[in-house]
Amino acid sequence: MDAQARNNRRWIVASSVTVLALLGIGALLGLLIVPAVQGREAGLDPWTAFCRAVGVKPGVAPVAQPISDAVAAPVSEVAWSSEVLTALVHGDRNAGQALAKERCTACHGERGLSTDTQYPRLSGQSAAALYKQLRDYQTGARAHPMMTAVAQGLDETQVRNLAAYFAHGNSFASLGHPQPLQDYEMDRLVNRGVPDRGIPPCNACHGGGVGGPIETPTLGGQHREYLQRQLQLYASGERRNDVFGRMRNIASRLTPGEIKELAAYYEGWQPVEGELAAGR
Amino acid sequence: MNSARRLALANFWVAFAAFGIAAVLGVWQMWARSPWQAPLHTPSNYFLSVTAHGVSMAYVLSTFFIMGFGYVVAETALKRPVPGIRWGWIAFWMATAGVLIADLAIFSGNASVLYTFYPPMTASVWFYIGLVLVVAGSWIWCVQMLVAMAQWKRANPGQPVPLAMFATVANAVLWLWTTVGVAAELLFQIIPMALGLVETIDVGLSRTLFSWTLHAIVYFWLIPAYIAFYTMAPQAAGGRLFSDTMGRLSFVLFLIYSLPVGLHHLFMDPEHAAGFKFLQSFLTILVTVPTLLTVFTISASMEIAGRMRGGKGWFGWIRALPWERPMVLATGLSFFMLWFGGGGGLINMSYGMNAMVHNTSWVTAHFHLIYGGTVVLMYFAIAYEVWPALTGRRFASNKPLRQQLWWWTIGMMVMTLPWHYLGLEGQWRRVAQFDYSDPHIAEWGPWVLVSLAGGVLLLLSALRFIVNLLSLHWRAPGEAPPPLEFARPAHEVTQVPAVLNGFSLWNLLVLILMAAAYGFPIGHALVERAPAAIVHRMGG
Amino acid sequence: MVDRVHISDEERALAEALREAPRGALALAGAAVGLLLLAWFLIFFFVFLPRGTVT
Amino acid sequence: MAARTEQDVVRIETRWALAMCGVVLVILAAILYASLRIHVNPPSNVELIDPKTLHLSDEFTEANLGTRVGPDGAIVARIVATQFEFVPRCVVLPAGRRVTLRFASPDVIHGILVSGTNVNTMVVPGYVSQVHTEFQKTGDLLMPCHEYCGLGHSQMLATVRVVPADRFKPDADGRVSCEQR
Repeated sequence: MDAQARNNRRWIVASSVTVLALLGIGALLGLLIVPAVQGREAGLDPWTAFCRAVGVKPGVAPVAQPISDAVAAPVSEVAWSSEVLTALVHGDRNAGQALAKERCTACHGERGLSTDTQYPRLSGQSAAALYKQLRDYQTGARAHPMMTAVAQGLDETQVRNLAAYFAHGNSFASLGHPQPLQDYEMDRLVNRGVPDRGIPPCNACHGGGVGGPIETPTLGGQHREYLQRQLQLYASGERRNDVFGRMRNIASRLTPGEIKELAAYYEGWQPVEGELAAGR
Repeated sequence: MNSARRLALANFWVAFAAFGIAAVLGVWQMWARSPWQAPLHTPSNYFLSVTAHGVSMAYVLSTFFIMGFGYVVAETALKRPVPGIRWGWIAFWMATAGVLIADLAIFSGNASVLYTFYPPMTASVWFYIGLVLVVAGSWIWCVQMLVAMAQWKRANPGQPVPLAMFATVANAVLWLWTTVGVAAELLFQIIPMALGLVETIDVGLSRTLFSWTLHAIVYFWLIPAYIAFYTMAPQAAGGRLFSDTMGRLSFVLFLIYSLPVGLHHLFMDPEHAAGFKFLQSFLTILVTVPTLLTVFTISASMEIAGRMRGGKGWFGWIRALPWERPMVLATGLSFFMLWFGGGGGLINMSYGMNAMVHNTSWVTAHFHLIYGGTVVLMYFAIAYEVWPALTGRRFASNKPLRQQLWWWTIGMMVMTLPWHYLGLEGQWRRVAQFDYSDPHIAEWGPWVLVSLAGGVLLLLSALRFIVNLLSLHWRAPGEAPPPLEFARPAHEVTQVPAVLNGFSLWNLLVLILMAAAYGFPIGHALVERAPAAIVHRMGG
Repeated sequence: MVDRVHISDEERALAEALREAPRGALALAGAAVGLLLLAWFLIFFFVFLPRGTVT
Repeated sequence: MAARTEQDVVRIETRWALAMCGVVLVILAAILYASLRIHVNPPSNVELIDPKTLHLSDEFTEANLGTRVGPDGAIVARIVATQFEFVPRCVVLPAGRRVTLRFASPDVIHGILVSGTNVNTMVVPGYVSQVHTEFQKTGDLLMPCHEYCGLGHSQMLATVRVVPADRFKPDADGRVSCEQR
């Protein structure tokens, strides 16, 4: 063991001991001492305080965990899951087409291209949006003299097939290429957002491929009257099946003039040739 | 300096090309955030730009510069050709292809998920494939560096590895350790999600795996600057390195204490409990020690140089230093910014104190100062130092180089000081458009304009830098430049302890530290599966 | 870039320098770290704590 | 203080290293003081909740959001952070009393800070984020979402209205909302 080998060993031992000792002190402080001392105030025994400090139990050491006795009172009961979302992508369009001929085209027109403005156009609409509205009609989260009965007459697979079928129409334009807006105020509403009124840009959710909420409907090419009426229903709170009131909060901040202009803007959205506005 | 010359130049130019583009985007973003109307100012353009700025500065400028500089160090310090040059070119072309693929995804608007790409927001799969290619390329570089040192040690048994190479290999080891986190996240969670194979993702686990990488990656960027402090600044100042041993110890401390500390990026996250946050805050403060050692060791080295040039008294050596040399000037300016950047870091890591500044402009100011300032300024100085050796020509004069370094430092300080103040005022991050009609936010307007002025100066400096380097390629080859030399220690080092000449012990200690620091947090997330979130796809 | 002083001059200048080094650096680095510590405590007491305790 | 030999160098460097360890210890002591004496922690409540069925849950059902004085007397503000607004947009909390803010997200990652205070937390889908604090200053405080959550991130802003304790009057059901003021 010449001098250098002894020196090497000394370095190895010294560094290992220091690193492990520091690690031990850090763990001791963080996992035992701090939680135990903090836990005393909330009347917690050290074991519970340790469990909270490690993350096995909810809560932080020094404070008792608040309790809630609220009871769920949801409006829309649609909960997304990978099972539903994959089913919508692989829905049976032919079965959907047959079913649509039988129950939907009377009002919504051939392939969902309704001409009567009180019935929304369905062709090219997002599959998730169609699925959610049909399920909301089924559960009563959304009510309509005719649609409630029609929806309740469908089972889960029929709803998925219809959504998949209409989603693959191509009359709606993909909003991936927003049209330039001359009116600065409208451009703020649609593309830039109006922070002083707390209104996010419409295209933050309704634009194409923007990672917004799953059930966001495509608006391009929809009847302006239908869009206008839905915005008014949201503003008055009569329509309440938007999760956590997103659309109710926004619609109630729009002036009637803006509602009309927005509805006209999105209806005027001409389909982009050759681009299949497939549902996402 | 021949076999690796063209490979190093190729890596440097990809780095500085990305840097130039990102600098322009950075200034547009400052303009867009200010009360003045910027052109093309929409949220989608803004977040596209922030993603491109982040990816270019954090992944392209850094990784390619480090690879290029590694080749220069390996060739010059070890005085033997870099092993596997063919592999070096494969790595380069693979990484460059990755950059192009990722940029295409970003600039087509399909990848506005920022450079941290936190799920469940999901970009087009090409964005992630591009990043994977860059990381894979850098892994090849790491192997080359390890092989180079191993070959040298076999050829020179018992000799201390030159400090510059020891530090470069420490950086490669650190990079191999830290990319495990983001590679696992990309491979097992993000890419399957982006391919559409799954519709949900465990967000907590993904953020934990990314935090594994998120801190040590900033030390991966930082170590080349410290290599310049230790081995190039004393040489440029005409002095000697005060302590070679302390240099090795600092790089070892960076290696072991920059890895088990990633949770300080998740202090405000609900997926981890206070215990492990405190442990990693405790370990984070230990990573300040090597920097505090370096500040003294390099000041002492500069003092030796200053006194050798006749500096007298306590601080006479400061005036006596050759400030006209870019490397010396850069070291001084870099240390000045390190005080502010490091100080900001000390606040961020102090456990509960992070709540005061998390996701505010204070954090933006911190990483612009410490990476954009301290580190990137040394990237400039290193480039100025090695460009003559790479191109065979001398700079006509140091004046434009010094000017560029001053503009960068002043621009960075002017941009980041208001940010610190605004961060404490509550200005939050990544905002495409502030509501300047809100009285609380209106007060920020003038300060954002001051930051914009700093940004414009930074852009001028960035463009000046690229022109400075290009000018060397155009100049007629005059007198051959002197060969690149690294600083010698004040007292010749004949042998060093084995642990300061290799990494086997440190790899073992890192393994133990990572198991202790991340074992439970990741294990707990894997065992007690948190409910998954639905994927939100951006882009086509 | 390094000016070539005659080797023995450099060795002599180095030995001369080492006689006084690194007291200047100790003072400079010491002051910088001291100021850093002071700045940290100023922010801790006068900015962080007054903003309220969070747990 | 001269550094004539390598031993001198190592001695000086060691002394400097010890001084730096002292600096580190002093900062650590301050952090420990804050943790042990006044119980400062980053928000670290590890509590799971399914984001996909958040709107169907008991605690975060639409009707239960906002400030409520619980059966145990605890003042809790429950806020959902969703793309691109907080529900409710404005919560009322009393000054000078311990309050708890609980957040959850049904979609992507959000984050909140309350300007001028140390209230700050990420809101990650899959978890309930919880912050216990005591507001000193009264007034309307800014609560923006500080984590990128999509193209509407810049408009995602809420208000925390801190009122003097005596003007914090919960209704029969223990709820207080900004509209009532």
